[in-house]
This record gives sequence, C-alpha cells and structure tokens, in this order.
Amino acid sequence: MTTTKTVQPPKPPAGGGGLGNAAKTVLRSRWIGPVGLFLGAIAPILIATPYAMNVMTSALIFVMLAVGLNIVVGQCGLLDLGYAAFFAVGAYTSGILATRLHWPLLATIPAVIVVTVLAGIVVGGPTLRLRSDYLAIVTLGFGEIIRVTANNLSITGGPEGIYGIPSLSVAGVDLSNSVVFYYVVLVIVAAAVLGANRLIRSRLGRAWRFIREDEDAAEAMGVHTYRVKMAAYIAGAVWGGLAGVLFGAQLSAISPASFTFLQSALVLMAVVLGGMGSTPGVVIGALFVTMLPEALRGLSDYRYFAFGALLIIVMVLRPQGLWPARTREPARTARRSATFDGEVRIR
Amino acid sequence: MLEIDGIDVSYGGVQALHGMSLTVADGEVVALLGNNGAGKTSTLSAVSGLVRPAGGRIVFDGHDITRASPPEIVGLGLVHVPEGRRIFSTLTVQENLQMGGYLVRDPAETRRRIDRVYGLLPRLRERREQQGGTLSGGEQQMLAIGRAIVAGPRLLMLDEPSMGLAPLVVTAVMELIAEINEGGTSVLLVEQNAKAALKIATRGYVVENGRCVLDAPAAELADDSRVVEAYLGGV
Amino acid sequence: MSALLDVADLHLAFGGVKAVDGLSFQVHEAEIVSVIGPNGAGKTSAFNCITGFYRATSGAITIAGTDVTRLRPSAVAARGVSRTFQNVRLFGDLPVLDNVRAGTHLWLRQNVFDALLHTPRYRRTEQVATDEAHRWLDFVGLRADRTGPARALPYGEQRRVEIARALARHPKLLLLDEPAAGLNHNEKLELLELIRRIRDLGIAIVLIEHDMGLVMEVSQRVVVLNFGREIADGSPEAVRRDPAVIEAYLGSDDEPAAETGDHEPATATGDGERPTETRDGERVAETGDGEPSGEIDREAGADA
Amino acid sequence: GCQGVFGGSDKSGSDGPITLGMAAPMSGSSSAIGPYMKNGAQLAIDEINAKGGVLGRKLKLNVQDDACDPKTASSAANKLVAAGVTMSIGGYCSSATLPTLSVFNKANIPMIIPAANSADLVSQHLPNVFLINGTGVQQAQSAVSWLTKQKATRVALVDDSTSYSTDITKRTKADITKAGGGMKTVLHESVNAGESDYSSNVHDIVSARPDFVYWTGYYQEGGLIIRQLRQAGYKGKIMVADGSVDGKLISVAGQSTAQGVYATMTETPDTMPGAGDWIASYKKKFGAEPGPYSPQSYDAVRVAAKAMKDAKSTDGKKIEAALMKIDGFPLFSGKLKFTADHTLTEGGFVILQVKGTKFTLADDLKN
Amino acid sequence: MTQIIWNGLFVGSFYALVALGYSMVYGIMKLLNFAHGDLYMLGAFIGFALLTSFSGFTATLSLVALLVVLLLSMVGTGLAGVAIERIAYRPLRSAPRLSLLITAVGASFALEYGMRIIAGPNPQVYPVRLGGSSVHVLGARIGVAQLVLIGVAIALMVTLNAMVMRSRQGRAMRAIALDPVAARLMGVDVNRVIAMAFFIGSALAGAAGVMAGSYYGSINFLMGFIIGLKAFTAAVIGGIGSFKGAMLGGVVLGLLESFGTHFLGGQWRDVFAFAFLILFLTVRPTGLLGERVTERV
Ligand SMILES: Nc1ncnc2c1ncn2[C@@H]1O[C@H](COP(=O)(O)OP(=O)(O)OP(=O)(O)O)[C@@H](O)[C@H]1O
Ligand SMILES: Nc1ncnc2c1ncn2[C@@H]1O[C@H](COP(=O)(O)OP(=O)(O)OP(=O)(O)O)[C@@H](O)[C@H]1O
Ligand SMILES: CC(C)C[C@H](N)C(=O)O
Ligand SMILES: [Mg+2]
Ligand SMILES: [Mg+2]
Repeated sequence: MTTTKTVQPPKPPAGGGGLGNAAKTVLRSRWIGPVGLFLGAIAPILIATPYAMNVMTSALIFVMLAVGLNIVVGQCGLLDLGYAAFFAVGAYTSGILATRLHWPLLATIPAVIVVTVLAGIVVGGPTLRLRSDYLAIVTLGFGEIIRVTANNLSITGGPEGIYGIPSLSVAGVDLSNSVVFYYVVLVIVAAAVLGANRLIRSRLGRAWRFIREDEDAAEAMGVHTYRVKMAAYIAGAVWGGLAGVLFGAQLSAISPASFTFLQSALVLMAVVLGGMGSTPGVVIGALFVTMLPEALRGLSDYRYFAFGALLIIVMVLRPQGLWPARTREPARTARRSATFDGEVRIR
Repeated sequence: MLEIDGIDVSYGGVQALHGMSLTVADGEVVALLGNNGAGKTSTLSAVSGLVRPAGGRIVFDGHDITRASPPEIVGLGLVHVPEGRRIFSTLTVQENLQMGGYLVRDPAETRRRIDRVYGLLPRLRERREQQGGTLSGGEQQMLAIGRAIVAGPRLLMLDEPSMGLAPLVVTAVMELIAEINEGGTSVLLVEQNAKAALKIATRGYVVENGRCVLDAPAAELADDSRVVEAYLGGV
Repeated sequence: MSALLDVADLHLAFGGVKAVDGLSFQVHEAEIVSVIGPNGAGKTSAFNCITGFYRATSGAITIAGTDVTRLRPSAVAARGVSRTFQNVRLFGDLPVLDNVRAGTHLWLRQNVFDALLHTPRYRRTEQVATDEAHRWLDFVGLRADRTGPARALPYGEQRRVEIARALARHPKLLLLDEPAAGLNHNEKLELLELIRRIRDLGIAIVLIEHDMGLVMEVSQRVVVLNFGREIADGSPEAVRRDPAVIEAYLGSDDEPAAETGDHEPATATGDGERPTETRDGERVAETGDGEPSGEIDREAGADA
Repeated sequence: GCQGVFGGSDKSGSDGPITLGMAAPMSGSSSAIGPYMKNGAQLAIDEINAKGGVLGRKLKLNVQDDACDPKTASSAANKLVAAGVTMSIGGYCSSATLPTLSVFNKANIPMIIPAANSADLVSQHLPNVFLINGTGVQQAQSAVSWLTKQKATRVALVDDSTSYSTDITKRTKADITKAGGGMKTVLHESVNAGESDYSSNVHDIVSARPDFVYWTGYYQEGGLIIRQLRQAGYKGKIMVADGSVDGKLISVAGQSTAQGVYATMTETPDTMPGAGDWIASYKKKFGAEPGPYSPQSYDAVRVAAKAMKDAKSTDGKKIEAALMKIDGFPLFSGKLKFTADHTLTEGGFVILQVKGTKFTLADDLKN
Repeated sequence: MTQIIWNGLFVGSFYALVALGYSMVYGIMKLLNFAHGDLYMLGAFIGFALLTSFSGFTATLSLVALLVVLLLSMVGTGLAGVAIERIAYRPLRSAPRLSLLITAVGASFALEYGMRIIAGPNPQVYPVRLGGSSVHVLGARIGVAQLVLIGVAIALMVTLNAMVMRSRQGRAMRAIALDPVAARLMGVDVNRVIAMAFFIGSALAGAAGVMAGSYYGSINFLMGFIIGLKAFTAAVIGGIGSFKGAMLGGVVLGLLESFGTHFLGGQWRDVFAFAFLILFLTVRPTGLLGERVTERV
C-alpha cells in the first residue's frame, strides 16, 4: 500500500522445517484439513479430562477468532487491534437474547450474524479509508468503546456481564457435557475454517490479497478496494461474532473483562505467530497462543515472563511465522483445463 | 583503484555471481554491459556492501572492503547510485541532496556541493521544496545522481542511469557523467543503453551468468560483433 | 467515428506546479498512439487522470462516450481501460498466475455462495481464470515459472506479467507507461512485436515511451507533450521533423535508429542547451508550499 | 481410576490427601491478592494437618492462577476439577468466578468462596456455591448506617468500574435514597483502574461539594485518590470499602493524609482483640504481613474442614448438606450461619479507621 | 474550567513525554512498540531502586539529588531500550512489520512479569514525594511540584527536539524510515541511528516514569500498560511519526480526557476520547501534524 517498497530479503524457502518429505507432501496437500480434523476428533479419546476438554474447546474457539482475523489482517492487510469488539458483539447479542428473551442459543445465530454485519459496517464505514496505522488506532478505539459501553449499560449487565447463558442444545438435547460440547465446537469451527479457506481461495479472496499487496494496482485492475475491504471486514466480524456465541456457551458467563485490548492483541498474535495469511498457520498460531500459557501454568510466577520470552524467541527464529503462507501455487490449481486451446479472445 | 577479484554472491538458494572479477583504474569510466539478470546490479551491490559476497575479494584504494559496511565504504569515497533510484519519497529535493552529504561533516561544504548540483541540474533547483517521491521519473533519476555527487565520490557507481530519461536528457546525463569524470572521479557504469554508455566509457565489460566474459576498450567493444548483436542491435 | 478515448482540455495542478495544462487528444479504436515528451512533461500525470488515480483540476475525459472524469480507478477500469505503471507494480508475494487472474476480476461472475459451497459455477469460473491467466502469459511470451511469486522474476519478465495482467482485463484501451524502460535490445524488439499483436486483437494502445526507435516504429500517431501541453500531434514522421519537438525533446539529432528499437543518443549539443534550461520562467513555480490542489483521488465515489 | 472417555474427575483415592482447590489471581492487575489468599489457606491447612488432618487424611492445597479473567478462571477451575479437588476455596474476582460456578457444580464440588462477593454469584441458587465474605448488599447497608450515624448530608460515591465496586456504589446509592433524612448522593463517579492521575475525577468530586466520599474500589487507586482529594483541598470525610483495606492504602496516600479515613470491613485479625497470635504465626511462616483476604481464605479452609468432618465424607452433596447445618462456627467475621441464599447471615461488617499506620476498629455497628 | 484545563495539561505532559519516544521509534522503524509503556514502568522502578538504596539521602533529599536520580534512571532505561532493540527487534528488521509487533508484545510481557518477579505484585511506594504548596491562578490550583515537572518535561522535549530535528540525525531517521537501504548508501549507520532513537525514546519514557513515581507516589509492574496505550493514542492524534505532533497529541489527549470526565463522567471518558479521535481522523486522516503523503502512482 505504500509506494516506497523496501527491498524484501530473500524469503526462506517455505517448508515444514525438519519434516520428512513424505510428511511434507501430506501437509502441503489438500489432506491437511482432514488430517487436522482427524487429530482434533481423536484428541478426546487420548485425553478426556474436563480440563483438557475445556482448554481444547477454548483453543478451538480461539482458532475461529484467529481465522476470522486472518481474513482482515493476513489476507486484506488491514491492521485491526480491536477485533475483540466483534467477539464481544457476538457474545453479547446471543447472551442477551438467550438470557433475557430465552431464545435457544442456536436460534440467536441469525441475529448474531445480522448484528455483527452491521457492526462491521459501522466500524468499517468511516475508517477503512485510513492508512494502516491510523486504522490500527481507530480499531483499537472501537474495541475500547464497545468494552466500556458494555461495562456501563444495564442491558449488558454492566461489569458483571451476563451469566447463566444456557449451553448449546439441539432439539432439547443438552450438549453441555464437556466432551460432547467439544465435538460440537470442533464441527462448527472446522466448518468455519473451511469456509474461511474457501473464501480465501475465491475471486473475493484474491481481491483481498491484491489489496494487501498493492492497493493502487488492485484498483487499476477494477477491484473496488473500498467495497472489497468492507467485505473482508464483515467476514471478519461474522467469524468473530460466531466465535463469541460459542464462547458464551462455553463459559456460561460473559463480562467485559473478556473483551479487552489484550484479547485483541492475543488474537493478532495467533495470526502473526502462526503465519499471516496461511490458514494452517493461524490455526497452529491460535493453538499455540491458547495452549502455551496453560502449559506454562506449572511455572507459577515465571509463567508470563516465560510466555513473553518464548514469543520473542519464536518470532526471532521464525520471522515469517510458524507455518508461513506459501508463495508458490500448488500444481493442482495451476493446471490448464483439458480443453485449453491457447487461443486469445477478447469479449 | 577498484579491484573485484572472483566474488560469489547468492540470494537464498540462487547464485547470482560466479567468480566475478573486474577492475576500475583511476580516472576511468568503465561500462558494464549484460542481459537482464546477468549480475550487474549484484556486482555493484557487493561492492557497496549491500550484499556480502560468499567468496572472493574486493579492494578499493588499498582497503579490503569485502566485508565492510555501506557507511564505511561511502566513507572511503565509493558511492553507489542504486537501481530504481531509491529517492526518499517524502523528503524534499533539498533534503534528499542533504542526505547525500550525510558523511560530510562541514555544513558549508555540503551547501557548496549542493549548489554545484543545482548548477549542473537546474531542474532540481526549481523543485527544491518538492517531495522527492512526487517528481517525475526522469526528475528522480537526476536527483539520484545529484545526491551521489554531493557525497563527493572518488569512484561513482551508477546502475542504469539512463533508464526512463528523455533522449535529450540521456545525452545530458552522459555528458554530466563525463564531466564528473573529468573532475577526477572514476566511474563504473551499468547500462542497458550500451550505445550511450560506450560513447563515454574508456573500457567495458560484458557480463553473462554472473561472470565477465569480455573485457576491452570501449571503442573495440562497440565494434565487437557479439556486442553489436546482443546489445546494440544487429544492424 | 467517435473516439474511444477523448481527453478534452485537461488540467491538473499540484500547488503551483501545472503538471497537465490544457491537454487534448483522442484515441480511436485499435490505434497505437504514443505520448512522448521531456521528463516531467506530464505524461504519467495524464495517465493518472485518465485512469482515475488523480482527479483532474478541470477538463473532461470520455471513454466510448461516457464521462469518466470523476470516477474512481476501478470504475474507469470497468469501462474497459487497463494500464501498466511506470515502476512495475505487481502483487509481489503472489504467484504469477494470481497476478494475471487479477485481470479477470471484473468479468468473472462468482459470488460468496459459489465460493463457500464450491458450486459448479465456482469450479468453472476458477478454471476459466486459470486458463485465462495461462492464455495471456503465453501471449506475452512469459518463459519463467508461473507458480512462484512474481517478485522472484527478472525485471523483463515482470514487465511481461504486468502486461498480461492488463490484457486479462479484456480492455478496449490499454495504457502502457514506459514499458521498454530497463529492457535490453532483444527484449525491446519482442515488446515491439507484442504491442503490434495486442493492437491486432482490436485493442487501442496509448504508449508512453522515451525510446524513440520503438515509438517511431510502432505508433500510428504521436502526441508530444511539453509542460503539460500538447506541442505536436501527428504521424511519427511529421513529429520527428517538427522543430518544436526537436527543440524540446529529441534534440538536434542525426537520425533516430528507427528500426533497431534503440534510441540514438543525441550528439552533444554544442551550446549545452538542455531541456531543463528551456523552461520559461512563468512555470518555474513555487511548489511544496501548499497542498496539492489536484488531490490524489482514490476514494471518488467510494461508497457507490 | 479409569472412568472411560466420558468420565469425570479422577478423585483421589480414599486414603491419600484431600485436595482443596483455589483459583486466585496470580497474574494481571489483581495479582497482588493471590499470594495473600494462598498463604492464608496454607496456614489453615498446616494447622489442621498438624492436628491430624480431616477424616484421618491430610489436606493439600492446589492453587491455580485465574488472572481475574473469566476464560483463564474457567480453565483454572477445570484444571482443579481434573486434579481431583474435593472442595474449592478460591474466588476473588466475581466476574472471573462466575464462569467457574457451573464447572464446579457439574463436577459436584462444593465451593466456599472467600472473597468474591457479588450477589450474582448466588442468584442462580446453585447448591454448591457458598459465600463467606459479606456481600455488597450487606456492605452497602453497613456503609449507609455509618453515614447516617455520622450525619453525612452530601455523599459522593466513587467506584472503579469493576463489578464488585459498582455493585457497592449502586446499592449504597439506593440505600441512601431509602434512608433519606437529609442525606443524598451528590455524585456517582467511576474511575478507570490502573491509572495514576485521577485529578479530573477528583475535580468533579470536589466540585460536587460532598461532605463524605465513599470509595469502593481497591487500595492501589484508593491511596492515589485519597491523596489527590486532599491535595485538591477536599476537607470532608472519606470512607473506603473492604477492597481498600490494606496497609498499602495508607502508604500510597501518605500516612498523614490517610489519617481518619474510615472503612467498611468485615472483622479481621488486625482489628480483633486477641488475634495477635494469628498474625504472628502468619508472619513467622511467610515472613510477611498478612494481606487482604488472607484471613478469609484461612477461614474458608477451616469451614471446608469442618463441613467434611461433619459430613464424614468427601462427597459433594453430603458436604453441602453439612455446610447448611453449620451454626455458630467461629470465623474472624463472626459466627457462621448460612442463609438460604448461601451467604452469611451476618455480614460482620464493622467500621475501621486509619490511625497511624494501621486500620483500627472505630465502630462495630452493633447499636 | 481553568482547573479542568490545567489538569488536562498536566496529565497531557506525561502522555506527551511518553508519546514522543513512541513516535520516534515508530518514525524510524514503523514499529508500534508495545513495550514502550513498560519502559516507563522500568524507569519508575529504576528510580525507585536508586532512591531506596540511597535512602540515607532521602531524608534530606534535595531537588538536585532527585535530578541526578532522574538522569541515572533515564540512562538505565535508555540502555534497556537499546538492549530490547538489539535482542528482540533487530533480528526481525527485515521481517514483516507485524512480526515485530508481536515481539514487542512479547517484550512487554517479559518486562512486566520480569519486574513482578523482582519487585513483587504489590505497588511500591516512592520514598520521595513531591507535593507541598500550590498557587492559585485564575481559579485553578496549581501545584509547585506540577510546575517543576512540567518544566522538566518541556526541557527534555525541547532538548530532544533540538538534538534530533536540527541535526542531520533527524533527517537520517526519516530517511531510514523511508528506505533503509538507500540510507545506508548515503553513509548512514542504520544500526547506530536506530539504537540512538531507542535510547532517547526509552530515556524519555523512563524520565516520565520517575516523575510519575515521585509525584503520584505509587508504582507497580503494570503501570506502563495504560500509559502505553495513551501514548499510542496521543502519537496518532498528533500524526504518528511527527515529534511535534506527539507532544501536541499528548496534550490534546490529556485535555480530551479532562473534559470528557467533566461533561460525561469518568465511566464514559474513554468512549468520549476515542470517539473524538475517530471522528477527527475521518476528517484529518493523518493526525494533527502528520505528514501528508502525496502518493505517486
Ligand atoms: N533479492 C534477490 N533475491 C533473489 N534473487 C535475486 C535477487 N536479486 C537478484 N537476484 C537474481 O540474481 C541474478 C542477478 O541479478 P542482478 O539484479 O544482479 O542482474 P542485473 O544484471 O542487474 O539485471 P537487470 O538488467 O535486470 O538489472 C538474477 O537471476 C536475479 O533473478
Ligand atoms: N503529487 C505531485 N505533487 C507535486 N508535483 C507532482 C506530483 N506528481 C507529479 N508532479 C509533477 O508534475 C510534473 C509531471 O509529472 P509526470 O510524472 O506526469 O511526468 P512524466 O511526463 O511522466 O515524466 P517522466 O517521463 O520523467 O516520467 C512533474 O514535474 C512532477 O514533478
Ligand atoms: C474485594 C473483593 C472481595 C471483591 C472481589 N474482587 C469481587 O469481585 O467480588
Ligand atoms: Mg540490474
Ligand atoms: Mg512518467
């Protein structure tokens, strides 16, 4: 988005580091999604304590957030420091409908989508014309505005927030058992990851990346950059909002304390640490950012110190993220069609 | 004055220079010709310290500068006008020129040199308060050269200075280079516009695949059939 | 026959600098028109006005009968205009194929549901985009790897990709800003041939170029700018002999090497007259004091 | 034991130690409190173990950081459940404690919450949730009765936007309106915790010309606000709520500035005649003064032990039943008896006042 | 009213001091240095350590001694800033910008919780308290200590501005921000200039920390978090990267908060300040004094 491009150093060849070649091919191929899902599915068989389930469920919800933010930041290149705002909007919308109007949680989802789309438009509308760092502060500001507002309104329960949110249930069957809930979340998040990935690999997704790479050139090719950015923003908002619904269902209580700037920063961290723009990357990043502090619980006082130090170490060792986006297109999508004739036509 | 002795340069996995060697003697204008990707820019970058050669040696004026940093090299009087001009886009023309004099301790001297540049390139004087990035392509090229002059080089390396210049200005720039050279500065000139380059050069090299394949006085090169065919057009 | 592109009395000022100052010219279908002129004459600025990147201070730009003067760049592109940039502006980190697929953005019909559900239409359109990318990369003769990032290509290849991207837009009018800069002799010859093939597809081309060999060889008409104003408009031969053009731009030259594609450097002009010194005082205007009045306009009609 | 894929917690066997779980803030802005709570509980456990433990088994403490953040608290609670704790004796921040309720409830683990005291904690009427800290309702009542006694007329209420703090200010405001009698709330101001400069808030307070300022946040900000109030020339009385009762309040405000400041607080060893021994043994053990909620956490352990003893079991349901039956068990805050809501019958709030470097008893509000 | 303005100005001068360093680091590396607020905290603690270890003096502590402590703390914090740059940022100089942002967050955690390990979670009380008499000007109560602090802040900022802006260093910084490679080709030792920017920026934050400690009296390991956000906001209001803008932005933010508190109440203060910021930026997208970048195509 700037005209002064600094020289990019040669990028390290993207690859899974020490992985064997066979493993690499699997990981690079279309099997990566199913393999990940399979691992997620067998996890409870290996370890099923409520604690493990809880941590993994939180991690999955965080994955959904990270995948949503990845659209905004990783794909479209818009720095958003207030992503927790959409998370909050989703969680509160469904929480309020579920507790005040006693809607089943699933029934709140359409309402959540509508509200988050609106929120995306409201936030994006006036601000998407700003350059990236100004956009960053504005999004941060919106994040704070949402949080402070939730803290001061009575409909949102003030600082106590909303509690007693019912867990997910389908046709009267309660899904609140931690393992069952985990599977439900796994399915939803897997769908969300798949959906995001499909958007990314579509015409719209390409347009997002064009904007990230060079806004002017994108405009010149006919990409209405403002609308396309807005679409990224809205997609991010919807993903964040839906993650909020799951979050409310998991914790049964939500309060402004969950939607702080730190939360936004952590989601961003997941995206960058994993590898901006890379779907498997941000999934791993999200797992890393949620699981690591849990893994470090044993260090008690040194926990967050170690967390900070590890962040620095990981970033220094892998500046492009744990699993960077590939810059090479797979042969599968680069293939010409069987009937390709090579003839040029202008319609 | 400058001696490049068998340097290798790689970017990641790609090796761009394979034992590149060349020399520039005091007072010479040496032209470096070669196809796209032959390694001309890489050679200049290695000399000015932007990339570090994996092997070989670069000696400037008796100093081994193979591992020296760009500021040290500039300090020795070896100045590089890079490919793509690299103007500081939001600094004004004047400030860009002042940056050229960064290592000149004496402000009065800097001012004098800037005045000289304005004398040589009056268009820049007209634009002295304009942001560098908003100059037209050709104006930026002039600024890039002007900026290097302010540094007071003893050896000036220019990477495709005629790119994007109007015919008249190409002439002017080439004259300017000749003029600078007459003032005692040696020049190492990378050019696609071989004809123009060979006109002012004393000697030339042809680079292919990261090494020099031909080294001759400029006049000879201009007549060499291989050069004519590849760089000057086959007629 | 009405013109495909009609630029009428275009003005663009930045503070005191009149980058474009009353420019008028027309381009007809399948015509190759070159725009030449000294550095800073306003050629690129004129392109930027036409394509919506700068908002003209005054004047009108019409494409195939519709006024595009105030449209944002994407809207101008939607009217059938495609361009390249003076400094290559590729999507550096994206695969070459994706770069060219950008050209298909405007005419590929695909919506969010197609993408989410991978409908047959999604599959079809994606294949069309890929085929189209290959088609144009073949057309421009790209030899290099198409799946790697565009940034990794040699400069000359990048220029080709940029042209392929512009062509995949299926434009009626293609604007090329110094496509030959930085190319070597052989590449220029290939470029010359490429430009002709593009014209043969029925696409009109406006070419900014300093390489007189190329310009004289390929153009049907040459428009010469100086100080933002047109000083000549005519056939290559006529323009080459025009004293005003020689004075301002070409220099009192022996003979431009027309067919080599390499411009002949002018012999040293004895009196040392350089174009920069021929500016009339009136235009040596103060700059930088005020904000540019010709606002760079990237938001025009944004929320349409 | 192997309880299959969908199995619950792996409770410690019937002869190993009984584990008590505590979720408390060890990181984040409330992280100063966690160690105090942990030490208080540890002290009680050691005392009980020295006397032979409970049901012939030793007690053990498992503390998990909840960072005062709902999500972290939820995983802390789950971690405790997974570790097989028999009872929970933690909970400092109400908003972080709320999501842990259902976690413990599902695992059939009784909770004795030593600090967190929002009424929301018990409004769901979960059978396993018990509060042994006075609630906001009780504290507000005590505050208003003291205000009345002091013949306050213009009261300014200041909170820090946290649930605990706004709960007290809101209830106090309501009670003041109810009390009437020439007393009114002239200002209800919220500040942002974690800052240093409260001069804008202070300016608003002073401009409202109150004769009594009641601060319901924590001691860090409390100390700063008291100081800045006095600097701005406020001459009236100041009272703080229990979250501010800590020696640091006095040192941050400055000893001379803090003199005479009142506090609503449950009785603690500091202020109780004859509790010096307790403080001494705490100091001996941890080499530091007890802090906020050390006594409450100490009491929580004792109540837990008592309930298990009474129930003669570590089964959650039986312990809950035993808890409801406790009557008159001595806590620092008074005799324990739970209401039907599982809160203290007697809030045990008294009024303290800063004298020298200490909070001392000013009025027990008994009459 | 004058009191409200004065309060705003006073807080604003702290914001300005911190924002200045923030903007400086941003200006040169385009890095939103989230650890910057924690350097303010670090400065406060270094000052605290110095004052308590010289506690013999504190009884008779003169303003001069306090100034010495201030300077030492500035040096200490400055060096810490340089060290952080060396360890956590320099290796990532050519990495995507956001990677740097994440290491900055990492550095912030490490500083905060490192300090918590060293100094404990409880607030510490400064051994020295500035306070004392105040004067009344136009109805506002103005502390003498406040005047002194503002004086020091202004002196520091003016010195810095002179150092950076007048000399070629300022130009070098802008050049590095625009194109580090070209800057090196001009002979700029990029590492040194960046280290200098970090030193000065961190030292200013450290100075603000010591001043806050000795004026407000209480410091804790998380005290840098909020002021870091404020400084970021202030730097943006002023036009990020612009030194004068940062100072102005700090003061403007201080005033905004002061008025916001007064008219809407403390709980809505931040909503007011941010809403204003957003509206303002939609009108002036590069802040008060930000560079109007006219982009060429
Ligand atoms: N940053 C880089 N990363 C990877 N490869 C590079 C990089 N820079 C140059 N190369 C490769 O090194 C080789 C030599 O490039 P170089 O730029 O030196 O050529 P050149 O002769 O200057 O060409 P041109 O005429 O196009 O400027 C080329 O194959 C090029 O692709
Ligand atoms: N944003 C801007 N602000 C101020 N002046 C500008 C701006 N953009 C262009 N100019 C000026 O307008 C004039 C025309 O520039 P333009 O880029 O159109 O020239 P050009 O004809 O393309 O030249 P070249 O052949 O060198 O590329 C130049 O003098 C340039 O300095
Ligand atoms: C003072 C504390 C007992 C209040 C507690 N932090 C709560 O949120 O309920
Ligand atoms: Mg080159
Ligand atoms: Mg141009």
